[in-house]
Amino acid sequence: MDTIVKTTARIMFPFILMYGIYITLHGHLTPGGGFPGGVIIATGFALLIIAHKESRVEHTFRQISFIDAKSIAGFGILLLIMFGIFFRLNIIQVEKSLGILGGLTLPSNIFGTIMVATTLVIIVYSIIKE
Amino acid sequence: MGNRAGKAPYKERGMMKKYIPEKKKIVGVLVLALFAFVLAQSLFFIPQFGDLDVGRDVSSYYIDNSLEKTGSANIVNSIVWDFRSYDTLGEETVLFAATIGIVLLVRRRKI
Amino acid sequence: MGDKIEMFSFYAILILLASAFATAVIGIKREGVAPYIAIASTFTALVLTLLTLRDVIANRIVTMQIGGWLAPYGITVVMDPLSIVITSIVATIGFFAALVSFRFVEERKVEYYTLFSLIMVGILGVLHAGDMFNLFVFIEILSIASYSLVAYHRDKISIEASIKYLIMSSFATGLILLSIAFIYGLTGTLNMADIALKLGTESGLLPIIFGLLLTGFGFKAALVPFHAWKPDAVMGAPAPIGAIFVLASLAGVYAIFRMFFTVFFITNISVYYLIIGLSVATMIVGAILALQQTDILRLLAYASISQVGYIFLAFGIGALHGFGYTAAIFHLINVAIFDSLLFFCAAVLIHGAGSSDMHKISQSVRFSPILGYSFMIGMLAAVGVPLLNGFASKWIIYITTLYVQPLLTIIALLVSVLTLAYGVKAFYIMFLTNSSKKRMRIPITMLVPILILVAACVFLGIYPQLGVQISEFVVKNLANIFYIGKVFGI
Amino acid sequence: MLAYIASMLLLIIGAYTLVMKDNLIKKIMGLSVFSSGIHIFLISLGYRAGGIPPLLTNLNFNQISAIMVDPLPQALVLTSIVINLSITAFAMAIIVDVYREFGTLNIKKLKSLRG
Repeated sequence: MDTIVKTTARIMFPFILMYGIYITLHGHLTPGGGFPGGVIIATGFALLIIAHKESRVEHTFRQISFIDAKSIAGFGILLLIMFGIFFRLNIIQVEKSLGILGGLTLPSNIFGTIMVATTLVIIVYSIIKE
Repeated sequence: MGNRAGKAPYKERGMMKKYIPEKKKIVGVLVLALFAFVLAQSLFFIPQFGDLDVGRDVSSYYIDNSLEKTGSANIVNSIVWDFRSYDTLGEETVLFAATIGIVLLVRRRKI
Repeated sequence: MGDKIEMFSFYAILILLASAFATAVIGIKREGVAPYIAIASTFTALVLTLLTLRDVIANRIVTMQIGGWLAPYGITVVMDPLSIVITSIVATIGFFAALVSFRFVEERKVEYYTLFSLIMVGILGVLHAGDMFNLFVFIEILSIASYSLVAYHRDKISIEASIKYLIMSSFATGLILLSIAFIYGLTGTLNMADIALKLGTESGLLPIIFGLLLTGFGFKAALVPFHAWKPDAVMGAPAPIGAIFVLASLAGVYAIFRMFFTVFFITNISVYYLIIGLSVATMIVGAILALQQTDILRLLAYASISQVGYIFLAFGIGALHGFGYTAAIFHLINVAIFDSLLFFCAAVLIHGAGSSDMHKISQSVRFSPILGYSFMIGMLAAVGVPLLNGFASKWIIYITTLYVQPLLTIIALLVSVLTLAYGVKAFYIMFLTNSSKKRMRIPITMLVPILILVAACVFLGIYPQLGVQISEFVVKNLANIFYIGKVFGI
Repeated sequence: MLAYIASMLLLIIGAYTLVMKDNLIKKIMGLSVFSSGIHIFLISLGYRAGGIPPLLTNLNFNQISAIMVDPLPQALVLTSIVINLSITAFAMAIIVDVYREFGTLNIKKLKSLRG
């Protein structure tokens, strides 16, 4: 890709990331949540991957093992849901109105975002690498 | 696993039948016509569009209890991540499975 | 409502899921750990399932509301006798398949065992589901994990089988989702017990919904117009996964049973005639196509299609003659045992020969006679020879069909003869005309499951009362009124 | 009613593409269209005439379930979209391999399996 695309991608990337994080953190109040946020973050990464196909992105990705990150996020979701199960089974009907924090939905949204974003980045990356 | 592709000494029945173009097309058109007929038929029986007055007490429960029981103002989000979180766990597992499948396919070239 | 019974088998799903994630995390660095994680987790799942089996025998139905949300609002997982019997079999065979895979799989272990755990998660989730959409989600897990496992070898056969299986199966799951949408439009709920309460009998949508569901689950169970994916998929996948595909078919069979008994509670006799027609086609087509195969995996795949036909024959007869349901459940147990035995024997042979073509196997490797006898016992059980388990259930099928329609008995017997024909053919080619000088020992992790399954075949053949008792226990508790009452905690 | 008819048309178009076209990419596109048809059908099942989105804000805090559209189908569709995305992604990855192994995307030319 030429310089214009590369530069634009580099400039846009933080904003896309920020927008995705915003969508995630506001998921329990406005439309959005784990999946849309994850997709938007993944879009930012996909833009970088496509723009800087061969150069330093690849180098960065080599260092982060995405499978690790994803599985850890998966563990997070699993633990949260198991936590939810145990929590509600044992101490039924605890009032957990945490106001703006959104109870279990906010952490679930964050873990979901990590899961979706890493998955999509892996998928895009591996198909582009073909 | 060796060259299992090798020669295929057996007769091409069964599977092969599906790949004769004309026959396949005819069967396909028939199946599609049946499918379209079934769908058209169903249009007469589904509830009126925009009319939710009967039997949606499950959704009403979600709408009424979302804020105080899950702390989420976005009801869809509270359904996805709290009321029906087991489904979402399954959904994330599907994503995980697809990723592992893709990794399986491309790992020859080391991602 | 009394005290709450913990549903242990549900934690089996979570443990298998956790083991899938753990395999992906740990295995990527140390590949050798992956099989041990899989074996340990499937064994834990087996133990937990047996604990629930004990509870179900005592209490008939065990339910659990996930997250503590009450029945129609949250997701319910339910274990009734039908599902726990199939779950126990699935957990057992899954553990054995993990053992057999230990020596069979030599490369890309991480992906293999991760997907293996996920496919088990899918099957167990389908068996636990008390909610239509949850059933759909777990069917998708099962499907995606199996598409990936079919592509495992990454050669021409695997890739082609995988893409064809994906296209057909995704269409089928789409139909299931469509029917779930119809159900939701009609009743406004997704919980199976709630649907059973709210779904009247009058709506003209019911035949459409049921047709779509039968098509969708028929694909999973490999009934005959929808069977084309199965031989390809089994041939593409590693041999131990063949046994898992048998279990996946049984999950489809289970889903159809569940729709029949719990959700729709069909009493219309013409539906049962439709089932009988499909089953006869399944039996005959499966057996005839199996006769033409020279590839052991394809042969066994068609054989298992034909056996699923027997299950449905007994099931369809059930509406006309009460003992048919018992025969169906009993035959389902037996099919799981002897078909997985055959697939495990095939796995040993393929492991030795590096090919699944029967002629190549006979030329390239020779095992100790134990394997030959095990294969023979599995095949004879599939044929229905006395003193083996297949005989007991097939005998009930013959008797019940004789009461209803003797023509069906003749067809069933004829298909048994065809089964004998291809069994003898496979046995003759692979063991009797074996010209190989290369002798190999059967790896111990493969031998033990095979011997246990042989013992199960012989035991259930000599002492079929046990199987009949289990099946009757299942059939007695099939009426959906218990199920609904338990789900709503009444 | 129009939404139902539109979703049915999408279903038929998707099924037609899936069954009749030979190109694998087109088949997968048909699958996506088919799924979209189901999704639109589900969403329109949850529509309430004159309903508002299922979001609690200060404006509608006192008004309850009688005026909101049904949120459950939306949640189901959200789940189903992810599942469909996974299937499509995996299918694309495997189609790349099909092309590498066979040199074609025509499903009629894939003939290593038979019998």
